[in-house]
Amino acid sequence: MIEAVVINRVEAESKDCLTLHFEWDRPVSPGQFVMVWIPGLDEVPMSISSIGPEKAMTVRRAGEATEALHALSPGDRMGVRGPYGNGFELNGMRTLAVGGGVGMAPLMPLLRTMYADVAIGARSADELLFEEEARRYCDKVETSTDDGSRGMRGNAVQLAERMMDEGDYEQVVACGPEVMLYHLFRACEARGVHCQMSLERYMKCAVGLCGSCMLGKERVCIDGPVFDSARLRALSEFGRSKRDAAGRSVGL
Amino acid sequence: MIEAVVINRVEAESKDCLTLHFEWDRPVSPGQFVMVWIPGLDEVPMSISSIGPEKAMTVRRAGEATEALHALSPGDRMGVRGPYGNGFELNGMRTLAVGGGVGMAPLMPLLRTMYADVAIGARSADELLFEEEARRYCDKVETSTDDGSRGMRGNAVQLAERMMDEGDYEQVVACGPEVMLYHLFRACEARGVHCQMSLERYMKCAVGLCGSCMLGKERVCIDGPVFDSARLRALSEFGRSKRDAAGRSVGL
Amino acid sequence: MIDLAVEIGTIRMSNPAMLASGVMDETGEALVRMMEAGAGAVVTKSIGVAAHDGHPNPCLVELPHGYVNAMGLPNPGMDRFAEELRTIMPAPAPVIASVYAADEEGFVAVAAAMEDAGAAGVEMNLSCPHAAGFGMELGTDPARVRSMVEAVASSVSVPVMAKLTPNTADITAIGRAVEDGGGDAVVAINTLRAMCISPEFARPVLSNRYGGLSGPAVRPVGVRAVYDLRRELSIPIVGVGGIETWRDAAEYIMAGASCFQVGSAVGRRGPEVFREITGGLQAFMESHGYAGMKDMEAAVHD
Amino acid sequence: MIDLAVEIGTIRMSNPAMLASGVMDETGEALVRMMEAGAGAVVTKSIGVAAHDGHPNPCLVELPHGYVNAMGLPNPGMDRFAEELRTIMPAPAPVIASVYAADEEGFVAVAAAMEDAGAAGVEMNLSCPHAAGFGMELGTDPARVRSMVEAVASSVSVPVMAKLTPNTADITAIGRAVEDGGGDAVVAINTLRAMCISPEFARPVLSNRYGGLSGPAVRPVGVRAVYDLRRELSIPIVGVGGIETWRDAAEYIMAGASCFQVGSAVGRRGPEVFREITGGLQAFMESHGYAGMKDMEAAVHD
Ligand SMILES: Cc1cc2nc3c(=O)[nH]c(=O)nc-3n(C[C@H](O)[C@H](O)[C@H](O)COP(=O)(O)OP(=O)(O)OC[C@H]3O[C@@H](n4cnc5c(N)ncnc54)[C@H](O)[C@@H]3O)c2cc1C
Ligand SMILES: Cc1cc2nc3c(=O)[nH]c(=O)nc-3n(C[C@H](O)[C@H](O)[C@H](O)COP(=O)(O)OP(=O)(O)OC[C@H]3O[C@@H](n4cnc5c(N)ncnc54)[C@H](O)[C@@H]3O)c2cc1C
Ligand SMILES: Cc1cc2nc3c(=O)[nH]c(=O)nc-3n(C[C@H](O)[C@H](O)[C@H](O)COP(=O)(O)O)c2cc1C
Ligand SMILES: Cc1cc2nc3c(=O)[nH]c(=O)nc-3n(C[C@H](O)[C@H](O)[C@H](O)COP(=O)(O)O)c2cc1C
Ligand code: FES
Ligand code: FES
Repeated sequence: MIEAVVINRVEAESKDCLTLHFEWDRPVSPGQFVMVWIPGLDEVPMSISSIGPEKAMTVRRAGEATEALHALSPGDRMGVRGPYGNGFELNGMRTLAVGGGVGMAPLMPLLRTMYADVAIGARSADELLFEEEARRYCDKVETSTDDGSRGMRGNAVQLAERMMDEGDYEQVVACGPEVMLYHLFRACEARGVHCQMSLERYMKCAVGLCGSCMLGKERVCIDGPVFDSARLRALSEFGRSKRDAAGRSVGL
Repeated sequence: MIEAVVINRVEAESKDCLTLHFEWDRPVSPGQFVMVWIPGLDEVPMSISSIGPEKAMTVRRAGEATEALHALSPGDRMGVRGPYGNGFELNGMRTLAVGGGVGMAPLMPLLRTMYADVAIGARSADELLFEEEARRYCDKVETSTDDGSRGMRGNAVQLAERMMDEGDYEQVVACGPEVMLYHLFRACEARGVHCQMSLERYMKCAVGLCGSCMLGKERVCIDGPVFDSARLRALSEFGRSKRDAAGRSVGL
Repeated sequence: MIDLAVEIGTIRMSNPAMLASGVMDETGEALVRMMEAGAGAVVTKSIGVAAHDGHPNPCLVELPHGYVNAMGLPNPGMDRFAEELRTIMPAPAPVIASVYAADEEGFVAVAAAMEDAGAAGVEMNLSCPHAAGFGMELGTDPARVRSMVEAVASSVSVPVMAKLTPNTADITAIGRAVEDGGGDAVVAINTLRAMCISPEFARPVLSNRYGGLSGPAVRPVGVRAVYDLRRELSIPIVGVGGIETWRDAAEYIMAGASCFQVGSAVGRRGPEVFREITGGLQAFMESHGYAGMKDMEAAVHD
Repeated sequence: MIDLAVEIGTIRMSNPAMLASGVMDETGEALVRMMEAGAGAVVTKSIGVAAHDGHPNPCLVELPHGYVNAMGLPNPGMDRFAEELRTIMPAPAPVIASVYAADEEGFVAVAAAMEDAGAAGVEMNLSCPHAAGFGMELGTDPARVRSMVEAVASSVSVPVMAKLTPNTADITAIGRAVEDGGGDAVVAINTLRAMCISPEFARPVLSNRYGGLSGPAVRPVGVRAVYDLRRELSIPIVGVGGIETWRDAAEYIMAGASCFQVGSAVGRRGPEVFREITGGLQAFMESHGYAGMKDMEAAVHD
């Protein structure tokens, strides 16, 4: 059932992202998401970026629905149902967390829970997300920007490859654009590094019913959104194609 | 939901009563009852006379439905739903348990749980119920029969009055024909003895919904079947009238 | 505190939570108990011309999300029930008599007897899904509904409501027939025609085989019916079906109900449910700035 | 082990648990996964002539006892979907194509495309309660149903089933129209027309306002529909609505279903539900001495 939650606080994070903090007393584990209802407009999936007693979601402006979320103020209400999805598995592996753009959002609850080094990528400095907060929990936080305006010039995959080659990681946890994740996955496979990656597909029901979020044989909403290496290998469409709202296969 | 339970054992108890032992894993407290479905015939309320891992009901032959229950053999199935009703309150009072006829059935789980003296009444010796078993748990067990064929000649109320006058009871727990209970209640009121009495009314739903079991303002199925002195005093119809299946008020 | 008082014609209720027909309403004392529990009005068991035992047991199946019942309209008949009603008059809250019959004559006779006995209104049961010859057969034919409602409305002076079956392709056609016949309100919904079978005993559980589904299971169907009716009718709508909490009541009010009835929840939650619902509703209205229930309806429909 | 294999015309299933239309059946890989999970056959998402996005979100409300959905028939259109089907042919279990259209021509075109692509049968969706112009409007008029079924049945060589809406006063009249039109089976029930309103946001939750209720809530309505149909029809009946356990399936089989479909439970219980149901059913049949499913039906109906 959809619950009406009240926004306590809105925090600007980057050029196109902000964080909505809201009251919601459900237990959430790192990597899970909710469906957010913007009445009269749409209902879209959003990762939970803070899982404490007060929850948060970090929203990148992408279109009408996210635009409407950006327009909300403290005291406003939004509809929320969930949490959904499997979330990340917490294990003892030496971990590199890799976030591309707003892909940092689902990683934040993880970084607050377990130890990891962090690679953050974005197009330019003003789009880098959560660098400062990550430094609060993690000793080693590196960044990359396409335009070199901060950190390494290049993309998050290149940054992660460098860090993997220098460090001694057993695992990569990652979220970001699928093309990035696909190349990161291949880089990990080449190095024998275990992966957990959070993926996205078009979602309608979010409860494993309608099949609109199929990625190969998996339902991203309930079998995912986090997939480990073994399952990533079997995902026929990973890095290649997705389904539109009508269920047609289209390029990524 | 109705469950199909299997009869393990049938035990003859008296001229017109037998006990059906059956597998049923629900927790039951003393004084609660079930609705027993005899497919194709009827569904009737029956007290649970044994509340251990194996349950039991003790059935007096009264008409078609109870006749059918008497015809069951080990291995047969019957339908059961419940348990329903409030049951007896277990307290530390010095207690006299008074059972008239098959009214002993709901008292047995109580006698196995708490200490009490016992008065058992019946028309004649071959209708006396549970005397032997009661003696196993209770030091003082007395009986009365209308024809004097065993124990005191007289009815259970007379026996109970004598025991109350000799003993020092704080409480009477009782089940039996309502006219007996009504007189017993008056005897207790005269002596300042607290009562818990299990009553009967025509039952259809057994879940407090249909109102067919009304006794004054109380639903016997869910507010009862056990009523204490304070509530017995307020029951306008107690000892006087009941409702038939059409909801008409008729004499007891 | 927000005032929840509401009127349907001359029926004045201190709050919109009515007791639904068939639940705890066969005896005068049961009705009074429900009033004391906080019902704004009570609807009686459906009463017929003559006494009727109803169907043999089993007549109820409990499900996790509701009940399937086939009580079969047990009732003591209009004369005995009129006596019963007189014992509680004047009652602390309005009593609305649910009446059923196989024909107009019967409806008129029972309605008149109930008005005489002090009923503040009449609810015509056009919709019982499990009593052959009565009920649903009448309730799915707009022409018969209209003439039946006309007959009753013109023979009593208290408001006449008609209770609709959801077992139809278009409930608004029946609602319109009630309005056209001079009915003062429609009540929606009665139970959904249903059946439960016991695998172990290989037979329908209810002695009547067929029964009616009620409780939370049917709520979205009832809300939809009320919403549809609101868009077609101008007489008040009484919402019923699966109301257990203030949220459920709020759904019905927003869908277009002027007031609502609570049936199954009296068994599932206990008679306290009336105060829980009205209290919660008041708190919701205060915190969300609704001055009255009509504003809630308007927020959805306008 | 009792053999649960069952046939509807030329459709041969190793077990009677079919995947219901609209659930995990928009892509070839989804269909295969459901076969691997143990479905005896799978029904596809309802496919139309042209691609269709369906309704905007929200299109699902979760309730404790089921769902209310208004997906709005999203589908890639018959050509794209035929491609999709070809990728999984020959499939390990029969694929039945659910088809919808606004008229006979459309139904015939989609059915033919699906047969070409390897569908072992066609299920005509005459009953979707929330897509204007399609679905329920067609499905409540016996004459139109009959001619629509005739048209499709005479244009394909695979068995044709028709899926019925429960949103009607008499489902058997529609069932008979299917039988008279030459349909090979009826499927009952589709969802119940329903609505959920958010009190806090004062609006229907679904973008389409109206939706269809499914899941355990509707099971007694579905069982009743199948029981009624069994007494009127001689073609096979496929039971659907709220089946989550072997008991639920047993109820439908005893009510008269030759086989059954599982929809909501795939979400509520997971794809494992197919094996749980068929395993439990076999155990029940063994312990209660049923040699086959027809004996279960006979135990109730004869
Ligand atoms: C599991 C998951 C977690 C997500 N977490 C976040 C997050 O933490 N922060 C964030 O900013 N974004 C997140 N997203 C992406 C977010 O859902 C989309 O950005 C949003 O739906 C865009 O909606 P729009 O109307 O603003 O843009 P549109 O103009 O409608 O679309 C922009 C893009 O968003 C996609 N999109 C639109 N609707 C949906 C839908 N129902 N399901 C999936 N994708 C959709 C479109 O396919 C398109 O690629 C997540 C997506 C998924 C699947
Ligand atoms: C809470 C409760 C606990 C009971 N416990 C026991 C018990 O442990 N042992 C026992 O032998 N009997 C018990 N009874 C009584 C038992 O229910 C009746 O004896 C039985 O229903 C008779 O059915 P019949 O068809 O055999 O007789 P009938 O000929 O139908 O009726 C005989 C009597 O039983 C009553 N009766 C019939 N149906 C019902 C009904 N649905 N609800 C209530 N009374 C009914 C009739 O009013 C009549 O007075 C209990 C009754 C109640 C209400
Ligand atoms: C046990 C029971 C008996 C009922 N008897 C009647 C009746 O006599 N007349 C009537 O109009 N409706 C009757 N109903 C229907 C209810 O009044 C109500 O319309 C229906 O149960 C839906 O509401 P609910 O979900 O709150 O129970 C009965 C319902 C139940 C559960
Ligand atoms: C999300 C969802 C989508 C559905 N889509 C369709 C559909 O496209 N065509 C159709 O005939 N039925 C559709 N249905 C109805 C189901 O096939 C089924 O008839 C109904 O849900 C009852 O079964 P259940 O309780 O097992 O879900 C859909 C149901 C759900 C829950
Ligand atoms: S969004 Fe419906 S199955 Fe994942
Ligand atoms: S038997 Fe129905 S209320 Fe007690």
